Amino acid sequence: MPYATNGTITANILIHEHIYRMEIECADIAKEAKPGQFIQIRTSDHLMPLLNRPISIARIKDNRIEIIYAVVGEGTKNLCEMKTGATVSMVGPLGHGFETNLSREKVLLVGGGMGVAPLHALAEVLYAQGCEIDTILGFNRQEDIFSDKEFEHWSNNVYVTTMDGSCGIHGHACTPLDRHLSIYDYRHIYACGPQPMLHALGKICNEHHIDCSLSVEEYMACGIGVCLGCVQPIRDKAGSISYQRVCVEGPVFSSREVVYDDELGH
Amino acid sequence: MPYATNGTITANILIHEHIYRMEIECADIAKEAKPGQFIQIRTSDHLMPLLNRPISIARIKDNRIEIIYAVVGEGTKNLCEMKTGATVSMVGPLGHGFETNLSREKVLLVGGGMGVAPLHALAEVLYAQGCEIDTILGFNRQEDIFSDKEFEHWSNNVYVTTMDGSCGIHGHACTPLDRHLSIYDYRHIYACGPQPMLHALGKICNEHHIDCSLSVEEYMACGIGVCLGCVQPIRDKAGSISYQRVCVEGPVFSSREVVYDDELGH
Amino acid sequence: MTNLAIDLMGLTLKNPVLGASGTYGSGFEFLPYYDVSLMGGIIGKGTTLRAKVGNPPGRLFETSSGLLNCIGLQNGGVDYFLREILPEVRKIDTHFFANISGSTIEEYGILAEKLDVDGVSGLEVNISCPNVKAGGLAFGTIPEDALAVTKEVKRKTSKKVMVKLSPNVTSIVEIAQAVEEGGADGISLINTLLGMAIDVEKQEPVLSNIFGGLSGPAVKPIGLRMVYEVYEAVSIPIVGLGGIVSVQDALEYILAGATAIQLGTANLINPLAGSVMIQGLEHYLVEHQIDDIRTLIGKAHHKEEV
Amino acid sequence: MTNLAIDLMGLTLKNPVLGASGTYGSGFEFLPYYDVSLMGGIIGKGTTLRAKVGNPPGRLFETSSGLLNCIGLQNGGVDYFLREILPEVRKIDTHFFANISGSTIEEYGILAEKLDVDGVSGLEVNISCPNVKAGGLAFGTIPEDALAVTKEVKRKTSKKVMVKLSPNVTSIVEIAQAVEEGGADGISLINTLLGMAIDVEKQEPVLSNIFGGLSGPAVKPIGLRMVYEVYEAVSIPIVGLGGIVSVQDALEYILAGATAIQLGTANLINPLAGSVMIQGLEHYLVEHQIDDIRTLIGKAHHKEEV
Ligand SMILES: Cc1cc2nc3c(=O)[nH]c(=O)nc-3n(C[C@H](O)[C@H](O)[C@H](O)COP(=O)(O)OP(=O)(O)OC[C@H]3O[C@@H](n4cnc5c(N)ncnc54)[C@H](O)[C@@H]3O)c2cc1C
Ligand SMILES: Cc1cc2nc3c(=O)[nH]c(=O)nc-3n(C[C@H](O)[C@H](O)[C@H](O)COP(=O)(O)OP(=O)(O)OC[C@H]3O[C@@H](n4cnc5c(N)ncnc54)[C@H](O)[C@@H]3O)c2cc1C
Ligand SMILES: Cc1cc2nc3c(=O)[nH]c(=O)nc-3n(C[C@H](O)[C@H](O)[C@H](O)COP(=O)(O)O)c2cc1C
Ligand SMILES: Cc1cc2nc3c(=O)[nH]c(=O)nc-3n(C[C@H](O)[C@H](O)[C@H](O)COP(=O)(O)O)c2cc1C
Ligand code: FES
Ligand code: FES
Repeated sequence: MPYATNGTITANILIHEHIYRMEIECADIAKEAKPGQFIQIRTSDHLMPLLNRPISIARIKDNRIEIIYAVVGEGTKNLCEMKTGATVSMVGPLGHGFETNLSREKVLLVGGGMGVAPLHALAEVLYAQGCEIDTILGFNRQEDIFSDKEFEHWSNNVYVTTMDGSCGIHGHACTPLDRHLSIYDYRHIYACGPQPMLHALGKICNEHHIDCSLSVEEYMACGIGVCLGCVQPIRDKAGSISYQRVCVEGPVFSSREVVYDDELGH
Repeated sequence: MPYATNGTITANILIHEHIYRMEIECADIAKEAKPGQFIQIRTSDHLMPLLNRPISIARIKDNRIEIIYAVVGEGTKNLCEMKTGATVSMVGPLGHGFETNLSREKVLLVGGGMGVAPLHALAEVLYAQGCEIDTILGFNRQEDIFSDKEFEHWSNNVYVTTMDGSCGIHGHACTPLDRHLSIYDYRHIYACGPQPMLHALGKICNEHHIDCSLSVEEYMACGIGVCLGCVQPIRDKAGSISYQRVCVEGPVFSSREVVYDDELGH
Repeated sequence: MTNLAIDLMGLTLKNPVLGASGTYGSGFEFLPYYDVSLMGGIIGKGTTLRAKVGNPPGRLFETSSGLLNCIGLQNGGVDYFLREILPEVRKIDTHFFANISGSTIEEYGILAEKLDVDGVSGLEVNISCPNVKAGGLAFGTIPEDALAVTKEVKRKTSKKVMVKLSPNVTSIVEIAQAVEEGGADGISLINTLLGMAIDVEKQEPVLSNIFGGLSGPAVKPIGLRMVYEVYEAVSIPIVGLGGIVSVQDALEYILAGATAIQLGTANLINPLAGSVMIQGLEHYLVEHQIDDIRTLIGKAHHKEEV
Repeated sequence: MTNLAIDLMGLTLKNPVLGASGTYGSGFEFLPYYDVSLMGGIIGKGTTLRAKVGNPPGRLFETSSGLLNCIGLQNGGVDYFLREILPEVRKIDTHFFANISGSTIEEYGILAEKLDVDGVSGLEVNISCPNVKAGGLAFGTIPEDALAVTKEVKRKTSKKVMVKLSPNVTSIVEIAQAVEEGGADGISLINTLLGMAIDVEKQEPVLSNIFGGLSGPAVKPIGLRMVYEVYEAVSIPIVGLGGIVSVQDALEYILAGATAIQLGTANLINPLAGSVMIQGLEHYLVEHQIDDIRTLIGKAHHKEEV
C-alpha cells in the first residue's frame, strides 16, 4: 500500500558528476517497497515545479530508502540542494516492480544510464535469494560510469559498455548480448534504461524466448493512476493493444507486453 | 542614475521578530543613493515570485547599502533565507527621495512600523548637516519596536508610541503631534509609514502650514516607471489631480501634493 | 461549531470540496491516502458512450504554474463504468457525479439515460473537453448547442444536472445563460484552457495531439473571473474550479460566487489535497469566527452594490 | 556568422526582439540600463485620441507565474505624444510602432492619420485591451468589427499596420482572417487574458476595476497555441508574445510561426530583459550552428506535414 508521507533526509551526496545518492528515512515506504517501484517526490515547498518527480527506489534498507538521481532540470536541481536532516514529502512505494520470485537461477541485469539506479535493489534481493547474476551497465562515456564497483559484489560478471568506446565494450548495453545469449542460459533478464535500449533488448529476448522484464519511463503527473497521463501501448495476452499506465500497471512490463516502436509505423 | 546590477550580501541578520537587516555591497547603487530612494530586489532565481520587491534603502555607507525588511510573504521570506556571500540582483537607486537641503534646522521625523526603515538614512544625513532632530516612532505593540535606540543617536528626543499602549505614548505616531506643534516650530516634517498615518499627518501639517514630506507605498511591478501600475492621485501646483507614479515621481511627495482619502468621496 | 455543509442543486453536501473530473479517478484510488467519504463529492472521470483509447503518449507537460494534458478521454465506455466501476463507487459514502461527454446530442441523451441509476447523485455534462476534435469543444462554444445538450440530458434523467463550461469562449455569460435556459440545475467552470508547448530541440509540439488543456494555478485568475461574471448573470448554483490549490484559492472562488469548488490538478500534486482542503477550510472558519461557510458565497460582489 | 535580422512587413529589423506595448514605456526609459537601439523594435504605450486618466490605484496584482493589471490606458493623448514624446523616440535608432486604441472606428482612423509621421515605422492597432469598458474588447472579439477597424486604419496611413489580437475569443483564427482580409500587414498576439483576484480578508476584488489583464509565463501555453493556429490560417507575418521570458520561450514562439516576438512582463521583471534576450538568441544560434534565425520560423509545423 502506498503512503503520502514525509521522510527525513539522512544523506544527500554527490556520487558522480551530476549524480546524487539520497538516503531517506521513511519506515512506511521502506517496509513496503519492492525493487523496481518508485516514489513521487516533492522537490520544492513552492508550486514550482508544480508536479512531483518520479524517482526509482534504488535500495531499501531497514527503515530507509535510497534514491539515485541525475540533476537534469529544476526539480532534480532542487533535490540536490536539500540538506541532511531536512524533511521531504513523498508518495510511495508506487507501481509494480520487478518479479523476484526466483531463487538460485541464472539471471542478467541490464542497466543503461540512470536506469542502473533501480537495479541495485533488485540485485540485492536476487543475490540474497541465491541467484547467479551477470550485469551489463551501459553508459555514454567513461566519465558517466557509476556503481560498477557496487554491482561486482552481487554479480559473477559485470560488463561495462560505453557508446564512445572510452571504456569497456564499445557500443550500447545490448552489444555484448548476442555473444552472451549464445553462451549462457539466462532464466530471466531484467532491464532499465532509455527506451531505444529497452526496445532493442526486448525484441532480442522475445526472439530467443527468454523471460524479460523491462522497466519503462513516461512523463508523469499524479503517479497514482488517476490522471491517465503516463500511458504506453501495452499488448495483453490476447494480443490486443491498449494504453496502460506506467505508474500503476508498470513501470515494469514483460518484453512480450511491450509494443515496439517499429510496430507503430513511425 | 539607476543600475540593474548585482550586489553581494555582506550581512543578513534577524534584528527583531520577523524583521531583518541586510547589508549589500554594491558600489554602483551606494554611490548614487539618497535617503528615501528604494531598490527593486529580486527575491529568487526562479520566476516565483515573478516580480521584484520594492524595499527602501535604509542606510548608505561607502559602497554598501542596508535594507530593513519585514518577512510578510513569499518574497521577503526568500530574502531572509539568503546567505552572506550570496549574490543578489537589484535595480536602483529608484524614485525621488527626501529633500535634504536643510542645515541647522529643527525637523521632525515620523515613522510608522516598517516606515521607520528609510528614516535611518535620512536622519544620518540631516544630522550630519547639523539639523536638530526629533523623532516619533509608532508601532502596534511593545514587541514590534525596533531601531528606537539607533535614533537616539541622531535625535534630541525620540518618542515611541504604541497602538495598544504597551510602551511609550498610547496611540499612533500622530498622537503626540498636537502637543509638539504647539511647543516646537519644525522647519520640516518627514514621514514614512502606513497610509492612514501619512494622511492624518499630512492634513495636520497642511493645516499648520508646515512643510511636510510623505513617503508613500503602492504595489509595484517595474519600479522604473514603464508600467504605470503604482500610481497615486497627486495634485499639481495648479490644483489639478492626476495619477502619478510612486516609483518615479515618488515615493516621497509633499503633503500638499497628496490627495487625501476623504477628498475622493469614499 | 462551524458549518461546512452546503446545499447544491437540492443535494446536501458535507462540505463544498469535490474532486474534479479526470483528476480524481473514481474516488477509490485515493483510499490509501485518506477517507474519501469525507469529501463533499466526487466527479467521475470523463465517460463516453463507447470505450475510447485516448491519445498516444506525450499526454502531459508541465508549464509555469500549469499543466498541459491531452488524455483524449480514455475510458472504458458507459457500460463498462456501470458494470465494473459503479459498484466500487457505491461503497464510498458521498455524492458521486458522473462526468459525460458525447459527440452528438443524442449520445448525451443516451448517456444520461443509462446513468439514471442508484449510486449516481447527478451528472456533470462536459461540453467543454478540448481534446476531442469532434463534439466536445463545439458544444461548449455555441450557446444554442449548449442549450440543446442541456435540454436533452435533462429530458433523459431524473438526476441533478450540472453543465461544465469551457473557458475557451468570448462570452462565458452567454453560454451560462443558455445552459440555465436549457434547464441545468447548476454550472461548473472552468474546464481547461487550450494551450500548447513546443520542444525546442526536436522542433515539434510536445503533446501528441499538438494542443492540450491547461490547468493548475496559472489559470486561476481566469476561472475566478468567469465565476464572478457568471454569478451575476444566472441564478443557478455555480461550482468553481481552475487552479485551486490553497484554502485561500478556494475562498476566492466562494467569495466570487461559487457554492462549491472542485480540486483538479491539486490532486495530482498531492493525493491528500482533498482532505487537507477540508481541514483547512474548517480551520479558517473557526479562526475567523465564521459560523457557516454559506455566508461567504458571492460576498465579494456586495461592496460593489453599495 | 549568424544572422538575427528579420524582415517584418517589409521593414528590416535588426533582430526579432521587440518591447511590448505598456511594458516598455516609450523605449528611452530603458536607456539607463542598455542601448535601446539594439532592439529589433519598440512598441509604444497605448495611445488614445484624448488623454486618459486611467483606473484608480489597485492596478496590479501578482498571481502564480502571472501579473494582473488594469492600468486603463493612462496616457496623455495622441497630440501630447506627438509633441512631447515622439521627439525623444526619434533619437533612438530602431523601429518604433505606435500602439493605438480607439473607442470608435473613426477614432482609430484619426489616430492613424495623426501618427502618419516621420519617426513612426508602423502602427500596432490594439483591438484587444480588456480594461476599457467601451470599445477595446468589443472590436477584438467580433470579426466584422476587427475587419472594419483594420480597413479604416489602412485607409488613413501610409505606414505598416499590424493588428494586435485579444485572446479572449472563441476562435482566434476567425479574427485573424478578418484582420488579414481588412488589409493588415501583420498580426501581433496575444494581448492579456481577462482575469481577476479577490482579497480574501477584505472580501472584495483586488483590482480597482474588478477585472484585469493577465500576462506573464502563466499565459505562454495559450499565446503559443494561438500563434500556431493563426500561422496555419493566414499568410501575413505574426509577431508572437505572451509570457516570453527565456530564450527557449522565444524560440517556441518562432517555431510556432512568429516572425518576431515581443517582451512584455519580462521587462517589468528585469529591465535588461531585451538585451539579455538578444544576446541569448545569438548565443543559441551559434551553439546550434544555425546561420539564420529566419529558418526557424514555423518549423514546428513541418513534422506534421510529413
Ligand atoms: C518511473 C520513473 C522512475 C525514474 N527513476 C529515476 C531515477 O531513479 N533516477 C533519475 O535520475 N531519474 C529517474 N527518472 C526520471 C526523472 O523522473 C526525471 O529526470 C525528472 O522528473 C526530471 O525532472 P527535472 O525537474 O529535474 O527536469 P525537467 O526540466 O522537468 O525535465 C527534464 C526531463 O525529465 C522529464 N520529466 C520531467 N518531468 C517529468 C515527470 N513528471 N515525469 C517523468 N519525466 C519527467 C522530461 O521529459 C524532460 O525530458 C524516473 C522516471 C520515471 C517515470
Ligand atoms: C517604495 C517602497 C518601499 C518599501 N520599503 C520597504 C522596506 O524598507 N521594508 C519593508 O519591510 N517593506 C517595504 N516595502 C513593502 C514591501 O515591498 C512588501 O512588504 C513586499 O513587497 C512584500 O512581498 P512578499 O512577497 O514578502 O509578500 P506578498 O505575500 O507578495 O505580499 C504581502 C503584502 O505586500 C504587498 N506587496 C506584494 N508585492 C508587492 C510589490 N511588488 N510592490 C508593493 N507591494 C507589494 C502586498 O500588497 C501585500 O499586502 C516597500 C514598498 C514600497 C512600495
Ligand atoms: C489530466 C486531466 C484530465 C482531465 N479530464 C477531464 C475529463 O475527463 N472531463 C472533464 O470534464 N474535465 C477533465 N479535466 C479538467 C478538470 O476537471 C478541470 O476542469 C481542470 O483541470 C481545471 O481545474 P484545475 O486547475 O483544478 O485542474 C481534466 C484535467 C486534467 C488535468
Ligand atoms: C502593465 C501592462 C500594461 C499594458 N498595456 C498595454 C497597452 O497599452 N496596449 C497593448 O496593446 N497592450 C498592453 N499590454 C499587454 C502587453 O503588451 C502584452 O500583450 C501582454 O502583457 C502579454 O505579454 P507578456 O506576457 O509578455 O507580458 C500591457 C501589459 C501590461 C502587463
Ligand atoms: S501519472 Fe497519472 S496515471 Fe500515471
Ligand atoms: S511600478 Fe511600474 S510604473 Fe511604477
